[in-house]
Amino acid sequence: MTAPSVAPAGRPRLRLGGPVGVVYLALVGVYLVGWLAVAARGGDFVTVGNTVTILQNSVALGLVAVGQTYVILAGSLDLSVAYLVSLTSLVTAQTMQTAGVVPGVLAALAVAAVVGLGNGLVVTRLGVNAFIATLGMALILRGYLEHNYTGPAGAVPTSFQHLGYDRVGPVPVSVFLLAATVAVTWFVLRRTRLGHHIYAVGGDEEVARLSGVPTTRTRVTAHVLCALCAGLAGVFLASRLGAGAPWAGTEAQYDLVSIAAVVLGGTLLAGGRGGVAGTVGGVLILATLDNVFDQLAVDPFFKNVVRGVVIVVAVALYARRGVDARRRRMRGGS
Amino acid sequence: MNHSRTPVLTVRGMSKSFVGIRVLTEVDLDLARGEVHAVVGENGAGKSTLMKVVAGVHQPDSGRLEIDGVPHRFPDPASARDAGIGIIHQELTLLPDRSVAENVFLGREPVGRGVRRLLVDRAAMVDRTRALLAEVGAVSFDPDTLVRRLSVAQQQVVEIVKALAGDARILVMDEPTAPLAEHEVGLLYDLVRRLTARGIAILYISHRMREIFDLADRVTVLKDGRVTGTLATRDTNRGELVRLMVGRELRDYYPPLAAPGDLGEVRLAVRGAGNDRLRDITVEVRAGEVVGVAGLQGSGRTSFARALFGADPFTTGEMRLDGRPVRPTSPRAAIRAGIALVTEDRKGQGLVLRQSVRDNALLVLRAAFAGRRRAGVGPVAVTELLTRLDVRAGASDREVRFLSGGNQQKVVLAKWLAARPRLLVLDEPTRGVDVGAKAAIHEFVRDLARQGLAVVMVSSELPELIGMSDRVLVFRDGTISGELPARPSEERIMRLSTGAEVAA
Amino acid sequence: MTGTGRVSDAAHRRRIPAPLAGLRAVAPVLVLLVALLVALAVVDPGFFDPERLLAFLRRSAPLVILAAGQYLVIVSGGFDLSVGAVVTTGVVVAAELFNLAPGLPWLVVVAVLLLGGLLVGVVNGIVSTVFAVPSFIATLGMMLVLQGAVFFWTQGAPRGYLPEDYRMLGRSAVPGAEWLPWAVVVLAVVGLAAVLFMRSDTGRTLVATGDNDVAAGLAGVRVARLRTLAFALSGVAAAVAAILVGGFTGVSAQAGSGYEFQAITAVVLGGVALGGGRGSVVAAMAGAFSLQALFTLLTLLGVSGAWESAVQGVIVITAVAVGGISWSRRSRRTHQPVREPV
Amino acid sequence: ASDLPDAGAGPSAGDGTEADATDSEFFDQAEYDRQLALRDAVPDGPADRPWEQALDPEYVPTEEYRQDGPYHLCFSNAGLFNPWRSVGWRTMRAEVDLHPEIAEFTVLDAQGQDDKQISDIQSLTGQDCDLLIVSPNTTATLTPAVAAACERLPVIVFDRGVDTDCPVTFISPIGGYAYGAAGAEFLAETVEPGGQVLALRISPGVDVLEHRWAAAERVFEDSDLEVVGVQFTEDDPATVKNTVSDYIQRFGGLDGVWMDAGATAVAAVEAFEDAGVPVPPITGEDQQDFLQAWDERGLTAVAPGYPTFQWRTPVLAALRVLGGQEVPERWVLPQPVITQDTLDDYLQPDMPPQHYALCGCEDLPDFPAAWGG
Ligand SMILES: Nc1ncnc2c1ncn2[C@@H]1O[C@H](COP(=O)(O)OP(=O)(O)OP(=O)(O)O)[C@@H](O)[C@H]1O
Ligand SMILES: Nc1ncnc2c1ncn2[C@@H]1O[C@H](COP(=O)(O)OP(=O)(O)OP(=O)(O)O)[C@@H](O)[C@H]1O
Ligand SMILES: [Mg+2]
Ligand SMILES: [Mg+2]
Repeated sequence: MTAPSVAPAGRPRLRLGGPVGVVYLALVGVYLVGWLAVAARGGDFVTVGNTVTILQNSVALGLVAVGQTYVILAGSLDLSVAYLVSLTSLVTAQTMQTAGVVPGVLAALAVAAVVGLGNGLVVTRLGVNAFIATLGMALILRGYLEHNYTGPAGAVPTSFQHLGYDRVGPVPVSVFLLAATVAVTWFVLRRTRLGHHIYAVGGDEEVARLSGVPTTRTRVTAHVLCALCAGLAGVFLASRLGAGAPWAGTEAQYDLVSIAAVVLGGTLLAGGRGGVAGTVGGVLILATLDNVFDQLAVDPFFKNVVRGVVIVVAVALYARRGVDARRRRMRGGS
Repeated sequence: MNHSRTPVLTVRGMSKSFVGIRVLTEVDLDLARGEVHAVVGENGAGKSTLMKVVAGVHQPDSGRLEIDGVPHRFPDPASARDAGIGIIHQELTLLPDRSVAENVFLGREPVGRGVRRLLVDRAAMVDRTRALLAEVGAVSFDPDTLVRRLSVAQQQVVEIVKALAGDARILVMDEPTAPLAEHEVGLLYDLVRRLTARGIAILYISHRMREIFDLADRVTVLKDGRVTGTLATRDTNRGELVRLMVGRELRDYYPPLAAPGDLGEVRLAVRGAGNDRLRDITVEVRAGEVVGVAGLQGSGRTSFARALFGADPFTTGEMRLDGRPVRPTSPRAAIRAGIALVTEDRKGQGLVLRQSVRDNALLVLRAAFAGRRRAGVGPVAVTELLTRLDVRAGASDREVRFLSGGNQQKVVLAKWLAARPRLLVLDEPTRGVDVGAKAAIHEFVRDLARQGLAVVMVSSELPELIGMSDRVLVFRDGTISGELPARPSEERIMRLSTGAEVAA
Repeated sequence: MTGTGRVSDAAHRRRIPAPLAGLRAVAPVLVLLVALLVALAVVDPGFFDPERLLAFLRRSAPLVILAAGQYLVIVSGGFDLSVGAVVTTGVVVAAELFNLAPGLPWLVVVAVLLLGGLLVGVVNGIVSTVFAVPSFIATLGMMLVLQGAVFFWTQGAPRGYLPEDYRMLGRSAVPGAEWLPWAVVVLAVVGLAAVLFMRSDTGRTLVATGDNDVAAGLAGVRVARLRTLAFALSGVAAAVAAILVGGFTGVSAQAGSGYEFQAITAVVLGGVALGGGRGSVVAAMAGAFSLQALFTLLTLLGVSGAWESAVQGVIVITAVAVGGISWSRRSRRTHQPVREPV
Repeated sequence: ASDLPDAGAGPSAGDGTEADATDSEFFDQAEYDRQLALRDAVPDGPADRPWEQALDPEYVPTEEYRQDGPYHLCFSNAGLFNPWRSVGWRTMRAEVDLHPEIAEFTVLDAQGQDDKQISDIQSLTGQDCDLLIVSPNTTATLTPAVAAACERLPVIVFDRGVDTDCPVTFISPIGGYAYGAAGAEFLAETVEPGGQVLALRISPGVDVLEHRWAAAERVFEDSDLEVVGVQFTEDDPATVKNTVSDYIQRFGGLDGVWMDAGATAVAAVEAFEDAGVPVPPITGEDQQDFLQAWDERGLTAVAPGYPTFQWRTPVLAALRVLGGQEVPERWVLPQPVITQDTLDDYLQPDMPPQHYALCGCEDLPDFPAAWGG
């Protein structure tokens, strides 16, 4: 059966990345505006030092958001990451205090994996929707933390703090950690079967199931990977803080902000479309904004106002496509 | 077609029930190599369920399943696929945001060797997809294309290729022609024949009788989950099949057309109207008249229906209802002007599936005619309607999604008739509806016409179109390529819609 | 074909008294609620003294009202994460108003708050419908904006006091019927209003819209408008809650923190499906009562403040899992060629 | 390159901060005694300016830091996440405005995030600050950053300390033990023996608050009062009010209420009023609404303070350091307790409810307007 031929849809990468272009345009925009604004006040924004600060401040949120990307693409989401970051920071620090660096990292990641597994199983096997499941998990972790910790605990050896404090040239080591995580994630999502299955499950779970995709395993894996990223964030914070802190993850609202960052990166909140490249853009946008406000000595409270506005406006812009999609749906057509 | 007598697939004593409801009872069926074996039955008879059991989607409660005489169990779709069973589901199973290749190989993406076995081998995926597409003679689109960019017919091709990609020796087609128009059906026929020639055995489900007789070697009839007969198509006829399906005789003819006297004033008049998908549409529809709309997939029929209904309004030209100019710019406006549209996508656009039959039937009244405006029409009237339409719903507070396709369509009709429209637009009103319900709907539509309603009916099923229409408009490339009087020949319709003939 | 009976006789069968019909929908959460109440009675026999009970009702009022509002948004297919921030803002703004214009009649302030809540809701609605921003993000943004704005305005410390007459609704009892707190009256009124609304045409079309907005739109529903209405009402509910909370305790910079998740949890406990289209408002409010009962129970049991949240987490997950209340994402895709139902 | 201090001062946070919140592993007898002793120490400094006073100070020379103005001061603030900090912050800004020789005052706000405050400190040390003031968000976790900063420029730490003595001076009031003890002792005196006392705490885990409770627990143990309950309130007035009324209903009244912070004291008072029972002796804080309630309703109360005037001191200290004048190495500020006798001295008319009376800001320009009065 023939029909008017249809042009191929360009390189898959670009396509899957959703409106990555837009995201980075927005980033550049924010950066330029920041530059002008700061320059207007006689400061200089585009210094190595400042750029480094922006990167440095993106690491923790970046790690969490990259993880969040997995679950959101898979049509889920994870509200427990904030507490998980705190928990893993503590596990890291305490294990290192007694058992040394490697066991510390491993222990943290193990704990993270278990929590992720828990989320995944509750979502898939018990059929509790991800919002409630992970919210419940968050409450449980919170209870555990508040009951067992009364402040920073554990201590990491100085050798390990280099992860948090050292620089290669001007670039903080931790930025390489983030870069590596992003690279791996990009690779997993684009090039592996798991990646394909994550997009499928997020796009339409039933279709994926009928096509022989192991939906349960895929979802669970996504949750585990998300938790592992949060775990890495915890490890990083432990090295930076020199100890674990029960509020390391919650003070920064990593749960909601990471979701915002992902969506800000052009990934569909409903899942099935988007990618990690956009997420990085989203994180950088938030970090840059923050930095600009610091430079401009803007009232910290006012930051939140602008943050909120930026997130909504940006998503509204991407949503244009969403609107078209909806119109198409209205037409029930291809 | 040639086929040896050794069955590739044997189903014995297959039973299946969902949450206590028996859906399949002791079903036996066998499928010979290179055979096209049709499975027919009313909505809800269990056809799709049987196929899903065969394809490993559902686990049977009891019963045997053999391939080449070897017993098999399929815990999941993948294992059935690996055993050489490909299926085209009744529901669409494509991801619009993924490329054709990614869809075709979803769940079995090819991987490299050694270290590279971690990676999906994109090149291989694309090449093999291209090959498969060529095999079925679809060269019009590239494996990298996003599925959402394909036409309905092209998406159907992808479905078929997807089903074949696992080197299927058994191909299950569950109502493959439902979304296709007559002209694409022809292409599907060719494909089926080519496949059987290669020895592939096909299980073919359809509500369209003629397809059964055109394609199938044998036909198995299901009624309420039981096999009521398996016959060779050459020694049976429509009447017999229908009796086996419905359990009673069913008149083999359409209700009589409108006599000249029955036609009233011009109800709908469209002149030189158009929008981004339609141009230069000029139509008149009289009260009491049923005007059929024919055309190929993508010819603009749904666009036309939606334009009349204000969903994608006309942007040019003029439109009059009972002589008064109207140009509805929203469904709401159209509804208030007395226009109703039964959409082609019943589940997606017609029903709120998790609401009760009542709430569905009352939806239009509640939405568009608040308070006083809807004096008279109300719950009572709606209940009567449902009864008149003979909706077998168990109870009117039952959720609509549990109804069979036919009953769902009747609920949609009830929803619109409750609003007392003056112009009723039907887009594929009997798509996927079984013979029994189909006949009922035809009767009912004609009744309404007799009572003075003006009806526009889009259909891809030519017999229906010819049997029901007092006049037929043929669409091509977004405009009307010709208008034919009652009882036109299929062949003329086809020629007008393909452009082989240009209206005088 | 499926089913046998005709609608006609089905119609008779349906003539079961409405309350019973309602019960069916509410059942699971009622079980939970009753269980918790029994537990409360066991742990603390005095709990069912009329005045203790009323105290409990009054205490639950804000959450129940928020849940009712949240229900409207959820059942129409959205989320409202901004209610907590609205409550905080409401409390602080009221204080600010009385600070700027000390003599202000309290009813004026109440009106201002209600209008404010309405406005916030309308903005949420428009952003998430007209601009097609997922309501999760739209209301999250609103939350950030409100939190930031209110603290920016007050520089972190609310100024001004809430006068007694304004605090009456949240704090004192109906004159003449000293046993009856105003808050309970407000709760009753809001609850009744919610039930009536959901029985109205608008209420039912709202549910239909949450089920399938495309079909609803093609049936003449003004989808955007209706969804916006839901957000608006949720905003108003939040404002009412703010009035009660502020009245009950006076000024506080974090009056509403955590309410958004509590409200959503309550609604889900009530068996309302996230994603919309199913669940009753009564059940949602019952969910809120259950949650409040759970809190009270935990305090009575002297569960360490720390473990409280953990227990809450476990209970919520189990309740939802057991209730089989699993969120099915928008059932089938609808922007695809139609195929027949399975 | 590394931003770690060469010393690589690994924080010694670990030991024992992990444990069940309810037992007072926070209790440190020596520190406890030191603080109680300090309460009676004679302050060194102008009598009417407590923020310039120091309790038995050991002065250290600062010649090495002397330089000529104008100065560029930098301040890394933990955040403004509660009224106490906002009031303090206003006071600090006002103090800065008093000194023309401070040409520039650069502030970074960490919004309560340790991670961000570390970056803030790093980027501030990168800029051309003459001196860095730090109000740490957390003791242990900020130590390395502060230590690193010390190597680049003079650092002054206040409010919460760090685990290194590299800062030129560390400024803070006497401390949590003294605060907690003050309230508890007051109850021990005023509540008749055997009385039932309810202790309301914000939340476990915040060391300052843990110290307050640890001390109070001590006092109660030695007294003949019965602590009928210890409840966490998350500093939420509604929770406080509900908890208190629950206890009133269950115990038919209470004989005393101890609170580890005063923000919600009024809610507690109202709980008694709404229940129609007399308000027992209660401890609050120097917050305006409580002082007013106390005054108007004639409560039996006491208000220990964690004075916000300490936000003035770092600025003054900074100027001294840059001026080469000696400063106390450990600058302990007095920690007044407001009692019935001193209530009138502290109670300012028409200040906002969340104003802190111990702000020592009355003499600053545009008081009270800038403080919301
Ligand atoms: N997953 C399921 N859960 C519960 N009941 C189901 C399920 N799938 C199908 N059914 C029921 O089983 C019966 C048979 O359904 P099935 O789809 O096999 O009928 P069908 O012959 O394919 O109908 P149609 O011609 O409309 O496609 C119907 O009553 C349907 O409601
Ligand atoms: N205005 C429109 N915009 C986008 N898609 C539309 C529009 N109208 C119809 N469609 C859908 O797009 C496809 C082709 O559009 P068109 O309406 O031009 O052809 P059609 O003949 O109506 O298709 P069908 O044969 O399904 O009725 C159809 O599936 C139809 O449902
Ligand atoms: Mg079927
Ligand atoms: Mg069509």
